[in-house]
Amino acid sequence: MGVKDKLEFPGQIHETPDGGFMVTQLDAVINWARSNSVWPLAFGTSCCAIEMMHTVNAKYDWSRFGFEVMRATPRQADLIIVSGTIVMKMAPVLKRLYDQMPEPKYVIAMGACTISGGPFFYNTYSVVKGIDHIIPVDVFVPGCPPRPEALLHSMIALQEKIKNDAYFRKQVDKK
Amino acid sequence: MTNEELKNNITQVFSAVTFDETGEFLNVIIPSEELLPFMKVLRSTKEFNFDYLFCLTCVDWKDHLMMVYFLNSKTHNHTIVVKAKITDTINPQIESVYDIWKTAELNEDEVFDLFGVKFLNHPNLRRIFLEEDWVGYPLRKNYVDEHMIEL
Amino acid sequence: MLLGEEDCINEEGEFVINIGPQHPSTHGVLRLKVWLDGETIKKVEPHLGYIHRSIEKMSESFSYRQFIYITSRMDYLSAHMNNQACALVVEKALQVEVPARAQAIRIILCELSRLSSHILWFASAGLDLGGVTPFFYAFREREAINSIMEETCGARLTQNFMVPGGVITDLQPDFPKRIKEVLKQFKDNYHEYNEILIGNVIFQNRMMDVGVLTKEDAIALGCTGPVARASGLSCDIRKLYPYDGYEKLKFDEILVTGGDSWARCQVRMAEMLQSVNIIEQLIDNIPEGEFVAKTKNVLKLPKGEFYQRVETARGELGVYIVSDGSATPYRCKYRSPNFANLSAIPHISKGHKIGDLIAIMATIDLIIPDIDR
Amino acid sequence: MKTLLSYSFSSLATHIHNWLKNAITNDMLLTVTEMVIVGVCLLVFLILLAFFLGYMERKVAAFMELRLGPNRVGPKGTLQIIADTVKLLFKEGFTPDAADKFLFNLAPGIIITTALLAVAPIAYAKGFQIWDINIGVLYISSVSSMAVIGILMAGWSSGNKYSLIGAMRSGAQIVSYELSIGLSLISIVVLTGSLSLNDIVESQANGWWIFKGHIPVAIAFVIFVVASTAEINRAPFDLVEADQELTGGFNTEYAGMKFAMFLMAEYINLFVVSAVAATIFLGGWMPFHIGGMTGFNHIMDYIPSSIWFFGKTLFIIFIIMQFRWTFPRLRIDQLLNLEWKYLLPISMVNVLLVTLMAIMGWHF
Repeated sequence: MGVKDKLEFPGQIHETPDGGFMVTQLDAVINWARSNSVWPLAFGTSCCAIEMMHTVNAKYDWSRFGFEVMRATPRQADLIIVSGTIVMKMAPVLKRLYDQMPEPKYVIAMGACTISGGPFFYNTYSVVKGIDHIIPVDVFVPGCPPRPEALLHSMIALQEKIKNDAYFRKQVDKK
Repeated sequence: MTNEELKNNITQVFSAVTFDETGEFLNVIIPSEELLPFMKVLRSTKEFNFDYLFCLTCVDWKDHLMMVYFLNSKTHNHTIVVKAKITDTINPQIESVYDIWKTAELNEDEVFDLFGVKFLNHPNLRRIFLEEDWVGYPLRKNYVDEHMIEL
Repeated sequence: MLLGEEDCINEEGEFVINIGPQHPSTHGVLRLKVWLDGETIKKVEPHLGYIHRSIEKMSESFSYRQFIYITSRMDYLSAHMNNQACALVVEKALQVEVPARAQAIRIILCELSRLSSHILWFASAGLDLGGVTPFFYAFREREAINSIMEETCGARLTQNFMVPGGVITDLQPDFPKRIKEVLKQFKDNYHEYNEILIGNVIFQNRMMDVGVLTKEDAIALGCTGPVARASGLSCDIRKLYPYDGYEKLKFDEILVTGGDSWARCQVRMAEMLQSVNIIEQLIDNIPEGEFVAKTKNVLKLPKGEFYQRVETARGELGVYIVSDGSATPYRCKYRSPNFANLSAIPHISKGHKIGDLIAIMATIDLIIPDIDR
Repeated sequence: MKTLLSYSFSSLATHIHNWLKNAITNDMLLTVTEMVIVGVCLLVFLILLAFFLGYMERKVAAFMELRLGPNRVGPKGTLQIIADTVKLLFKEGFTPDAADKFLFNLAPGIIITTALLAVAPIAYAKGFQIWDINIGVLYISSVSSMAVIGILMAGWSSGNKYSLIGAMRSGAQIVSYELSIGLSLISIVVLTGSLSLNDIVESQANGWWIFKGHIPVAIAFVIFVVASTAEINRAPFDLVEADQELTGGFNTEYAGMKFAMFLMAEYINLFVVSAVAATIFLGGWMPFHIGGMTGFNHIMDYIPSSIWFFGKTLFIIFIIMQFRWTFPRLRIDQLLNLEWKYLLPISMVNVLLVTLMAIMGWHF
């Protein structure tokens, strides 16, 4: 027959680090746990905080996805939903809250004010024009204020982002 | 008391005042030095009895600052607006009315913060909204901020 | 938050803690510096400005049609009333006659947002005291009201529905039907509010004789709204200086004389029913006609000073506009009810425990962006 | 059938013991092996139990609050707590700069150890008891009161003012409520005449104490449930944590696995107090018997004893969870007033009544 004894692999082969399979599986487990247990910090500055409270309530009920436990202290929180305008005086406080959270930590910028200053972009002397000047943001939710569905959508998007994270692989790569 | 009666009674007590009746309320304009004695009279005299200071603010007219006090009497239910003119815009000063109306404390803090008017005998004068090291007084018309984006 | 050597306990043996800016019970970013002796509060000093968004400065550069929308973001639970105040001051200056239909729509929407604001107060009061379930019960009705707001105004929270001369658009056809549904739902569920929180003996003990504000203090501190009415001070702007046709309606001003946190609860619980009462009077006889008066495209206020006050869910909101005759305000001052009510907190919380401070803050019901503006 | 009815776990234990005895000849080694086996089984059981109680709490909360609760992770959300635990396990372990490092890290261990110790003498089913100690009641009440040391340690060493306030509150609270718990336990000890949990269960073969002991025992039961809710720092007595006042109280600075240990200790404590209440007042694993009605008693005997025990325990846990989601929190002075002015005098009088009842033989 015309079949060669040994076919050459058509692509390139990169060598995986030690225990590549094990690490990937562990990553899958950890990402599953992390994405399904995102505890937000009880933090709201203005109008968007009310819509955040609506997301907690029975009609939208974010506890279904594992966001249930709202912690008042940043040490136990995984996610900070910046709901509302951040002004110059609040900016160091927000940075400090973010620093106080243990890794891994995520940020959702909720509402127009946190994205760019929103309605408070022009002629204002005290508003920070977008919180990404202060802390890194994972998901932006536009709206003034965004609907609870939008917030839920953003949190599910965050879950997807976490699921694609590679905690252990990164650790191995570092070595 | 109606505005007319108020006007008459005030002129009897205090002569160095001018009146302005164009708006909804009776406006009384007095020099800033005489504010405190005038306010004390308004508060303590029985027929005035202005016990309710419901709005305290300041207006920057570029050449002078105008303190505005909205007073109401809960017993007689009449309203008056007292305006005190501060001519010194570089280092504006005026007596605090905290001793008369306790609500003035935070309101005067606010005016100090945003207009830079210093209140004498104020119990705790501080920048209430902005950081301690903020330069300038934002609601003054000559305030410049290079970070501010004009529409 | 750290225990440094010097700021832990000062020379007088006082323990100084900061409540806020991020704290679950300050409802935002209020910061209270509290001097403690054990658990007992010796002194409270509010530190503000963590959400100072320079709304007054912004208003100076917006036209009289534009500056209304920012005020929705001030007291976002009374967005309709804030917009109404701004619309009214412009109408007063231009001497515009508002059509009767617009007035009726305004009142219905304002009372609806007052109702939903008080419902939110109920929810957060329960939450602050550690009872979580009332929060969820109250949000049923809030959610229903928000749906109506969305159907009518296009937004759930920051509606921007009032414009100088009337309202921005006409009502949707089944508005009365929807309102009646919500009111029925609220009235059916109202007794649950009493059962789950207000009637609870722990709640009553937490509230009674806590944070007593006397009538004299309420006047001196400039308190307004339910806070002042709980001290027996008659200050309902809807009764004292009626606007937008409130004079034609029959409703009671709720006055309670206790002055403590419990009295403030009672006032709010009763005001919910009054709002329902007002809406029921109007809902079947909204006059036909125009929903907005004809005004010029570019509004220019005559030179002068204008002051308009309305009763928001938290008290008297005053809008003070100084006009120099141009198309933008020369100076715009918002006399916010929360700013005045805030000054009551240091005064009435002295000598109480930390838990009481939380209860007092819950019943004063502050909206921090309205304080800072 | 007869064997099934009278089945006791002690025979199973004897089987295992004999089997091990054949394999291991050294007595010392045998004891150690048995202890290790029991310890591992108990730990696995308690971890599973904590998972279950965590899930139950979420679902009870959702049930009370007109919500669905977790339902995306696993079937009906059953894996939610496992996800939470794994997440906390892999979260950054964290010790603040201002903390006393040694005590800060020791505190969660102490709290969870006291919680685990208290599990030992509980009788789960007929003949199924890890340690049939003759002073079981005394042991449980003394061990569980040691939890306050861990809380004080955690609060003080965190270097956070909120934590310190929380810790001081817990000192006042737990020491006070200890008394009522002790007194309400004593009332049953008086009736039974034994401190052993096994004897107490056996004494309820003809009826549970809550039915046999008339009103005084019912009062003691109510006081026990209230005081033990305070003892384990659950709402409405959760002043030690007080999320809305102290942003988490003594555990404000704890993150990751150390915080998870606090959570686990909370659920184990919840289980312990409920199990003790079920054992002492509701007959433990003893089926529901009515004196004289043999047929009825016979039917009740068909239900396995472990189901009786866990059914009663879960019922009390459900009640305590309902407290948490319904009631607002008390203030610290009201909390202490409730104990020193109401619960303590009532339980003292109650003990006198029970003693009188025991002497005169008024109970069934």
